[in-house]
Formats: sequence, structure tokens, C-alpha cells
Amino acid sequence: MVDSAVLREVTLTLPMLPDMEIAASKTATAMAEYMEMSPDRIDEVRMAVVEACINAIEHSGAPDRKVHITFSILGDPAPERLQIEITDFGVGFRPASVEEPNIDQKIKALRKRGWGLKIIEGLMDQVEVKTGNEGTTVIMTKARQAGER
Amino acid sequence: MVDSAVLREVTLTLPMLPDMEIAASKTATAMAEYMEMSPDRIDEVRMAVVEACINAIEHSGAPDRKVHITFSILGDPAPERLQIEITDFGVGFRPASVEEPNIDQKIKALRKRGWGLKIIEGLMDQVEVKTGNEGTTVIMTKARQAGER
Amino acid sequence: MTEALKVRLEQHGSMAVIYTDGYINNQGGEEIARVAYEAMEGGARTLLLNLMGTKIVNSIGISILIEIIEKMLEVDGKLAFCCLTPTIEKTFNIMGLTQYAEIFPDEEQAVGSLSPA
Amino acid sequence: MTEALKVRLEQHGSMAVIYTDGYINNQGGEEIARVAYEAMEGGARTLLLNLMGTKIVNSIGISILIEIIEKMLEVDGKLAFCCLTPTIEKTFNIMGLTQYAEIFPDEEQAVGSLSPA
Ligand SMILES: Nc1ncnc2c1ncn2[C@@H]1O[C@H](COP(=O)(O)OP(=O)(O)O)[C@@H](O)[C@H]1O
Ligand SMILES: Nc1ncnc2c1ncn2[C@@H]1O[C@H](COP(=O)(O)OP(=O)(O)O)[C@@H](O)[C@H]1O
Repeated sequence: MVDSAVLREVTLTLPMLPDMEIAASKTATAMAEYMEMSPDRIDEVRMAVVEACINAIEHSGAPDRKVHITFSILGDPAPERLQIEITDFGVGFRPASVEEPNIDQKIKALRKRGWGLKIIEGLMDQVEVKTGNEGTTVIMTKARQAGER
Repeated sequence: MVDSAVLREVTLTLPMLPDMEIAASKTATAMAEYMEMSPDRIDEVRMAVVEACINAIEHSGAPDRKVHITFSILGDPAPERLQIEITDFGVGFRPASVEEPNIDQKIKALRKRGWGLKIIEGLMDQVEVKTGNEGTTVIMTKARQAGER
Repeated sequence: MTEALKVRLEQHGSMAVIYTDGYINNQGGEEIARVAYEAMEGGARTLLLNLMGTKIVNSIGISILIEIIEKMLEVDGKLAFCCLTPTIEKTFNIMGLTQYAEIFPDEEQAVGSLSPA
Repeated sequence: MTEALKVRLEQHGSMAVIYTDGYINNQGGEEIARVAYEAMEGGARTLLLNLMGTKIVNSIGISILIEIIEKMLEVDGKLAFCCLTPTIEKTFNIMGLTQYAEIFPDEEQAVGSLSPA
């Protein structure tokens, strides 16, 4: 991945309340459409954003009860990638302790949840999780077109 | 208008760059859909938001080059109204000096512009403009359903 | 960026129909004007703007449409609209634009009413 | 708020089709489960989930679908999907869900393949 300029940056702050992830997904759509990402790729971004927001809402316990999102269009000179940072000021977690979900096990397990991070990783080009006791930031990027990075 | 609680508040910050008003209009749509506003009314909100953003982008000269937007769902206990505040930290203006546009005159005039505020007022239920040398905030609300306020 | 407005012209003698697809902002308005003036130079005196493919406009774009209306009136022509979203129609009403440009629900009714008898 | 998922059931003996319309989140998933278990109690052993009207799902909703699959397998039945958006299909592939629930492009092909011979 080459370094490239931030062409546009939009920030969104959401309350940690049911269905607010949809607002994030619409803003993501607007940014992705602006850079003329293809509809199928936009849809994948939308789903990843929804999952990351739900995680912040469900697991962070952030005292400000807000999800802070930054959408950045990267590229130089033309838009190449959409980067989305989803931050909560919550309790954080240990990614190494998160078990990789497995369908054969989940189909019989009591707890069928635990798919969010795997889905995010499968749908985005790059995903980085920064987490600690001051909170969590998930940074994910998707290129405008398949094959670009 | 009765006082009522803020049920949800979402903030969006946009760079003052071409077409960024579309991101604001999508976020507005998400909020309005959340409260189940009717599609025609949502469309009116969208257009008003676009106009207010364009004004901030075009006229404010704000040194931070950003438009700051707060979407609030008001009601008690159920959502009744969507309030949208669009703020720039720019030069402000004197609303009293803004001439009311008139089509008979505009059709012949050199300057055909000057419709934004009139359109916003026509499409929203309530509009308030606070402006001074620290910037401008346009506060506009639209009820979930016609007849409500 | 954001996909640019697409404009298509169909001219039949003194009647021309312009189809738009996308956001009528500054550039979108300019593109419509370019095509409209082309049609006028080709002899069009009745211009129908079919906005079926346009779900959003802004007041800068509309100002450019007012310019086209002015130019049409100057040559004793006229401009009309069809297939507007309810919000765009409401906006044109708020502006009083309907005094200078008729609005039709669909193209058939527009053509029926605008064609020289 | 946000319009709740709508679910419609069509049952023909041991085959049932569930149509969804809207967001499959927690509540949406629960609603599908409720209708699915109703169908199973009514004798359904093959369940087709037609997601034509669903453009977005989340992983909480999908977990509930996994629960339904488990319940179907327990009674030697099966669950299949049709009319998925490319992203939902990709997500089910990422999860490996397709090992336990077949995916069909449309209802006709699903019914053709699932109906008892
Ligand atoms: N923002 C977050 N704050 C705290 N913990 C998190 C956050 N995101 C994920 N986690 C932890 O990682 C686990 C796995 O998350 P995920 O894969 O999304 O599945 P699920 O949310 O269904 O459990 C969660 O159960 C939680 O313990
Ligand atoms: N956010 C703002 N900051 C500074 N001036 C503004 C702002 N919004 C509106 N104005 C002033 O009010 C005038 C009228 O605005 P408007 O009705 O939207 O029409 P237009 O933008 O086409 O001029 C503008 O020309 C400008 O002088």
C-alpha cells in the first residue's frame, strides 16, 4: 500500500442506540458513491461498517455512549481507497483471545455469535484493530476497484 | 411547538468541498427513515439540507473549511420531529439585507441566484437562522407527519 | 467526482426533449444549458425537460434553468418540465417558476399539449 | 423504530417458504425464527428463506438463522436460501454457512431442487 493523500474526511458521531448503525452505513454509502465505487463493493463496505458499529455499541461500554467514525477518501491525485475508522472510548478487548469462529462448532454451540470481526475482515481489503483500556478503533479500507489497494 | 426530549443526536462534519452536501443529505435520510417519516417528506428534508450546506460551503468563508451538522430526533416519548442544525464558523451575514427573490424579476436579472433560503423555508416546517461574525447556524425542523409540529 | 449528470437530447423540428439522469447541481445545470442552446441553434422553440432520472436538484442548478427559460422567452419559445419528483415540483412552486414554465405529469401529456396544433 | 422486518410464510405440506422484507437484525432474526418454528410445528421439514426483500443483515441476525438451521437438522430437515444480494451471499460464504444451507439464485431453482422427488 502506497502512502497517499487524504482527499476528503468526514466525521460522524452516533449515539449507542439500536439501529444507529444504519446512519453510519448511509454515510459510508455517500462517501463510496462520491468516489464512484461499484455498487457491490459499496454494499460490502456498508455491511462491514454495520458490524463494526454494532461491536462498539454492544461491547465497548463506553461512558460517552457514542461511536465516533471518520471516513477518509485516500488517493493521489484521484480517489483510490475509502478508509473508515470506527472508534469507541470503551473498555477495549484482547483480539488474541477472540476465538476464530467455526461453523461446524457454531452450529451445535449454545453461543452462535462471534462472527462480526471475521465478516469485517472478509469484506474489506484491510482491517486493523487498535484496542486498549482507553477504547477501540477499527480501521478498515476498501479500494475503489477490485485489484487496487 | 411543545418542548420535547432529544431522543437521538447524530453529528456530522463535512469538508467544504464540492458535492459533500450529498453526504449530509444521506445522513438526514437515515435519521428520517429511522423515525419513519414519509418518503415525500424525507425528500423535502434532503433538499433543504443540501441548500443549507451549499450556503455554508459557498458563502461562509469559514477558516476551518468544515460544515458542522447536528441531527436531533425530538419527541416524547415517540419521535415527533427531526431537527437539523447546520453550522459554519464563517463570516455570517445580515438576513435582513437578503432580498426576497421574485421570479418576475429574476427571469430578467443578471443574477438568477438567491433562492436557497426561500426554498429551505418552503420545504421545512420551521427555520431559524442565527448568524453573526462568529458564523452561522441554520436550525430547521420537520415533523414526522404532516399536521404535527 | 460523484457521477456527472447525463443529458440526452431528442429533437423533432421545433420541439426538443432533454432527458436528464442525475444530480442537477452547478455542473449539471451547465450541461443542460449547453445541450439546450445547441437545440435552440438547431431551431428548437419548444423545449421539454424530462427530469425522470433526476431525484435531486439544488438552487444553483435551478438558477441555470431559469437562464434557459429567459433565453427561450427571448426567441418567443418556451420551456416546460415533466416527470418531476413531488419535492422538485413543490420547489418550483415555492419559487413561482411555474408562471414561466409549465409542468406536466408525464411526457405524453406534455407533448400532446405543447405540439403545434 | 426503523421499519421492522416483515415476514410472510407460505407452507405446502413439508415445504415452507419464508419471505422477508427489511433489515435482518436481532429483532428481524427473532421474527424469522418465530415463523420458522411455527412452520416446523406445522410439519415443515424443508424451509426456504427467500431474502429478495432484504438488502441488509447483521451478524446477530445471522446467528439466529444458524439457530434455525440447527433446529432443522435436529429433525432431519433442511434450510436453504434464495435471492441473496451478492454481499449477503459472500458473507454466508465467509462464514462457511453454505456447508449447512444451500444457496439458490432464485425460488424456482430452489423449489425444483428441494422438492421431494
Ligand atoms: N469495540 C469493542 N469493544 C470491546 N470489545 C469488542 C469490541 N469489538 C469486539 N469486541 C470483542 O470481540 C468479540 C468478538 O466480536 P465479533 O467477532 O464482532 O463477534 P460478536 O460481536 O458477535 O461477539 C466480542 O464478543 C467482544 O468480546
Ligand atoms: N452560511 C452563510 N454564511 C454567509 N452568508 C450566507 C450564508 N447563508 C446565506 N448567506 C447569504 O445569504 C444570501 C442568500 O442566500 P440564498 O438564499 O441561499 O441564495 P444564494 O446562496 O443563491 O445566494 C447569500 O447570497 C449570502 O450572502
